[in-house]
Amino acid sequence: MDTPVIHHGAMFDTNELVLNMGPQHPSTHGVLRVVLRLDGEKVVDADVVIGYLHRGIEKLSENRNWTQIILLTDRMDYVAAATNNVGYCETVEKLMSLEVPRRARYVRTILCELQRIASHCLWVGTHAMDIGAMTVFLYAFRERELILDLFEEMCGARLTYNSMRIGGLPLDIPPGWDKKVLEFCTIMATKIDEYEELLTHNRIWLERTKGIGVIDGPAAVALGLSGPPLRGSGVPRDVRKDEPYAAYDEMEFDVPIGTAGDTYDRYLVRLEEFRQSLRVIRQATEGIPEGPIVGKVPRLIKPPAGETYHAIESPKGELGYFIVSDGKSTNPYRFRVRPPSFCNLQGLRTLIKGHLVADVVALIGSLDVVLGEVDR
Amino acid sequence: MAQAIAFYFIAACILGFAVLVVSTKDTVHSVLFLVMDFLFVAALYVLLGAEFLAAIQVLVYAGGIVVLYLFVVMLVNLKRPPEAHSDPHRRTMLGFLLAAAVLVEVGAIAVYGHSQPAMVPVPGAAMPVTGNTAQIGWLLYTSYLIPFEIASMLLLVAMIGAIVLAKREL
Amino acid sequence: MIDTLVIPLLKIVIVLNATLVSVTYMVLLERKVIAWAQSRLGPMRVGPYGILQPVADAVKLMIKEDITPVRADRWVFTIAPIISMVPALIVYAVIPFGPEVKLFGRQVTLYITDINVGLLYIVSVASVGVYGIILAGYASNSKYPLLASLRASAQLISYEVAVTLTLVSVIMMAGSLSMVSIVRAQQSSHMWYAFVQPLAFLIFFIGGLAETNRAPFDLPEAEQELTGGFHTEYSGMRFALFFLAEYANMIVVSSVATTLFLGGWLRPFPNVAFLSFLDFIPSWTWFLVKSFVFLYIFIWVRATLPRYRYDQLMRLGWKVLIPLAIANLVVTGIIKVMLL
Amino acid sequence: MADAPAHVPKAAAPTGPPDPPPPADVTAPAFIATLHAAVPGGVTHVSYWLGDWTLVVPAALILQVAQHLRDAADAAFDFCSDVTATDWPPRAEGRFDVVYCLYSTRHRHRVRLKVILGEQQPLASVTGVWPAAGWLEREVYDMFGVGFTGHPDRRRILMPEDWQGHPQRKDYPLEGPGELLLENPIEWLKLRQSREQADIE
Amino acid sequence: MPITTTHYILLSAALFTIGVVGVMVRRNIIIIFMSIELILNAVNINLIAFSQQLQNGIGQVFAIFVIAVAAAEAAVGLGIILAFYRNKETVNIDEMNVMRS
Repeated sequence: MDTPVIHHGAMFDTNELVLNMGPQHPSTHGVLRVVLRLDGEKVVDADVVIGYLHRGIEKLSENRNWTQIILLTDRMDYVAAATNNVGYCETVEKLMSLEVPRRARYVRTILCELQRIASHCLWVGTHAMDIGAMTVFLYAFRERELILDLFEEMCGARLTYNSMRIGGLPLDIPPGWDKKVLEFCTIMATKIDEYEELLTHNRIWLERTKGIGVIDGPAAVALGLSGPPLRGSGVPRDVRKDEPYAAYDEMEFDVPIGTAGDTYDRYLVRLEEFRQSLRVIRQATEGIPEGPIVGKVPRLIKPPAGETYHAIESPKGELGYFIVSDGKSTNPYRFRVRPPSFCNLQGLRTLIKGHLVADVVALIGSLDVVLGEVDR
Repeated sequence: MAQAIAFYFIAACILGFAVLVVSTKDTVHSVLFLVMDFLFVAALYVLLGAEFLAAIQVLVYAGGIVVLYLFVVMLVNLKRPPEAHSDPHRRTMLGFLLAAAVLVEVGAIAVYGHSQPAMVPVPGAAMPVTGNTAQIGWLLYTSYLIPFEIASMLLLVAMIGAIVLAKREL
Repeated sequence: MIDTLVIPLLKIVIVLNATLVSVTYMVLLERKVIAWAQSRLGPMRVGPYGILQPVADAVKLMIKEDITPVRADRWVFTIAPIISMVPALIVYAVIPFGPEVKLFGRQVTLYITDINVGLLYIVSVASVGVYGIILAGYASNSKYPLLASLRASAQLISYEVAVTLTLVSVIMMAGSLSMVSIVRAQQSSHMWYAFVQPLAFLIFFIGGLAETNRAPFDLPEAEQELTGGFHTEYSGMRFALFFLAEYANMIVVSSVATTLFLGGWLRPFPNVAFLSFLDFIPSWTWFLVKSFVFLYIFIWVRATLPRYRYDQLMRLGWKVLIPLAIANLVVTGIIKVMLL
Repeated sequence: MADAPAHVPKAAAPTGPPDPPPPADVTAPAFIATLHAAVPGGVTHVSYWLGDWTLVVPAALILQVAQHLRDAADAAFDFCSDVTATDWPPRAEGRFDVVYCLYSTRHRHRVRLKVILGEQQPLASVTGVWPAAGWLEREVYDMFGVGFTGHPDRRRILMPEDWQGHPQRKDYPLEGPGELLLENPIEWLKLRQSREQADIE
Repeated sequence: MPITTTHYILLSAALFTIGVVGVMVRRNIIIIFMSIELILNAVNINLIAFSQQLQNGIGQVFAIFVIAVAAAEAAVGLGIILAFYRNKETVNIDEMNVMRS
């Protein structure tokens, strides 16, 4: 890595200023470090440095048994822990060719969508905060709190839920929980309009987000973006629709896509996803079938030798698990996560070239990365 | 009496800060002393009954021109102080001598002028306005209208010139 | 002796203390109002409803370690916060809180002094305040503060032009630079200047937001971009000085706006006779209420709007506000000449 | 490679996934045949398990295969989901499986490519085909020490620049790179300096 | 002793001299510019002192012109310094000899 050269007086110099954003910086959402090469305040080039939160989850998992790993997956995308659990459990179920009962799949769908709303709440809050609108942050956290309460009732934890088991769920939903979920849906629907009122037609917000970090569909696909950043560029790619998992094949929802591929479109896509998620939650909660919550799972989980890749749509994008089992031991031979934040963050360098320092912050927010997931 | 104390105090400050301006090594400190100097000059103007000019002095000099200086000093952040470079052609002593000569000459003129009979205060042309600010405004827009317009042209030209000079590419 | 020395000194002491106290309570007010806007409680622990929070803050800041970075320019680093605080305080010398009143059998004016270049004095003193920010950024010897102080100086100087131009149109209306005369002129013209000069009022308000580095123009201290902005390296009491200077400047801007555009100490409709029953309310109350409305709007704006980007801010200043201010000035001049 | 080589001692470490060939009743998608035709010898083994197709590709031909799979109309794998690797230390054919998970946003199908690679064997980078592979290949290099050639920015990504070893290898101790730093810092420093010297040279 | 115009003239002369010393002795061109500002201020003090003595505003009007000229001078001069610094990385006046071959 080239060492940063300090030049004062960059504004008029032909020399460039190298600015080190992070790893301790209020708006890099954790411990991301971005080394910016600036011309005045314009970004000429950037180097994104990650790894400050690397805990070796992949290596650790190769030394834990199959059930213990669920706990580790909680710690990756910690704002949507249940989604990670679902992705992992489904991959192992695929490896073992297990059938998951319909009720469990419905509850998984509800939890995944609640997590999507929670994650998007956190995103809309921090994104708006990065651009300077701080009220949205607290509004969004107020609603996220409701979701955390629901999860607390369901799993007993508020952040790292450990809410899935291979083959189903650890516990059935508490009595009356589905009513509360529906109640939450009614509240949330009005709150989304509140966020929109503050941001969507705000002139400053439009000026700050329109035309910032434009990326077209093919370029976004080539860069490996997934989730809302990809859909914001107009690519209708959603794992829930394309390769349905849990109970998504039985749900009715739309995949919102953007047109311009700028920060504003990514914002609009996520806001629409709020509404679609609510739609899915309503359907799943109202149509939740009776039945067992765990399938026929052997006492000792030991998938046959082989490898598989299974992807789900996490709030951030395509969350894939590539797991290799050797068929002999009680832990995976190779455990690999395809973290959506990692791949989306890779696009940051392309997006921020030519923009200003203030836009860097907006763009990091618009990609919605969680460093726990990037570094694992 | 109070006026004399004020004058001597302000004069001492003006001269002291002026000496610091030209003698300090660190350019930023030098600029700071210049600001202080200008503020005391403004105080002197108040003492002389020219409040409008004092305000202008602070507004234009301290709030405008010196900020410009500070800006340039910060941009031209020097790793090597220019004083370190010694030039044999430079004659510092000559500078001091010439300056001393100037001081003697100006001082002599002043003292000589003082010994002459005091000038009779000539009342200004009868003006329909009273008050320092109004008086200056009246003068500027009547007798000195053309110089005033020329000064504004000068500022316009200087502005364009500065933009041309500072802009990297047009 | 009493009239020339004691009373002015007393007034200075009272105004300075009132200012400092109101500045600290301004911080509490901001936290409370924003908390209210964001549907939360704000400070609640220290004293009932958190009203002693400023005291706790002050104690905390005073006993906090005061850190000077090793490579900082020590002297400049120390005086920068003072430079930013002092102009914010001495501006109060010319702000009229009320007219002459009878107090303890003595005619007392409710302002420290009324100089005939009052408005010019305010503008010029305020223009010195920019040094605090520039020097803080420079002396910290750190990149974020440097960037922030370059931003700040460019921003303050740009918006000063627009603000000063709006003041000129007010001066044209009033025909005086003295703050007291401007208020009296509003009384005699039967109209607050906010109604005569709505555009100037608006530009002054926007420019005031920018001059005090308030949202949506809080770029020099944009915490999401430049960490702490120009005061990144400051801690303890020196940081507090910057912090308080910002609030003191807010109060200055709202006091000036009140005086120039909202009729200062005058009650609403000062010439309407049947409203004279309102006269039992002391004049300075009106002044404080009007200023408070302004401060409230300042806070409200902060809770609502996102932040401008640097280039957008400059574009707004130079391409929108300054041309509008000049146009307003020209129109004012023409109308003034036509009507006279 | 479906069966483990016979000479492997005991049941110690496994020597690779079974990669079963497709059963008779499953028809291979058309793009595999097209690939066979376009890049002769580009696929040495086709496997189908749990609904996933896996193609084993020789290391030398990976770029051609990748190019074909991206551009061919019936494949159109424009989205590189993942690049990763698995370490099978005792395997005779080569130690690493480098796995590419591909997806087509047009046809909405997936395929996995697998390259079997020896420890010191270089592998052509596919960043030219899928820019998305940039960081993913960096991670494989960081974690396994697979040397990608033609990568525009081959640095470590998750571990510190001066980290010793590649943590995801099976022979890498779980406790970390050893106690050299704690026990004998001077030796450690010397080692580090010599490595830096070697880098400069 | 009452303060007369002579006092102001002497003060102005001293300030003027300090400015001259700065111009002649210092090599840093920014300091030289600042010394010139000191000289201009010395002139202004003189003008205003006379204005007060003569009881008319003409001296003050001239002082305003001086300030305008000073502003113009600072703008152009600092522009030149910046342009020069960009090319030569120095603000030493002795090194500013590009015309001399």
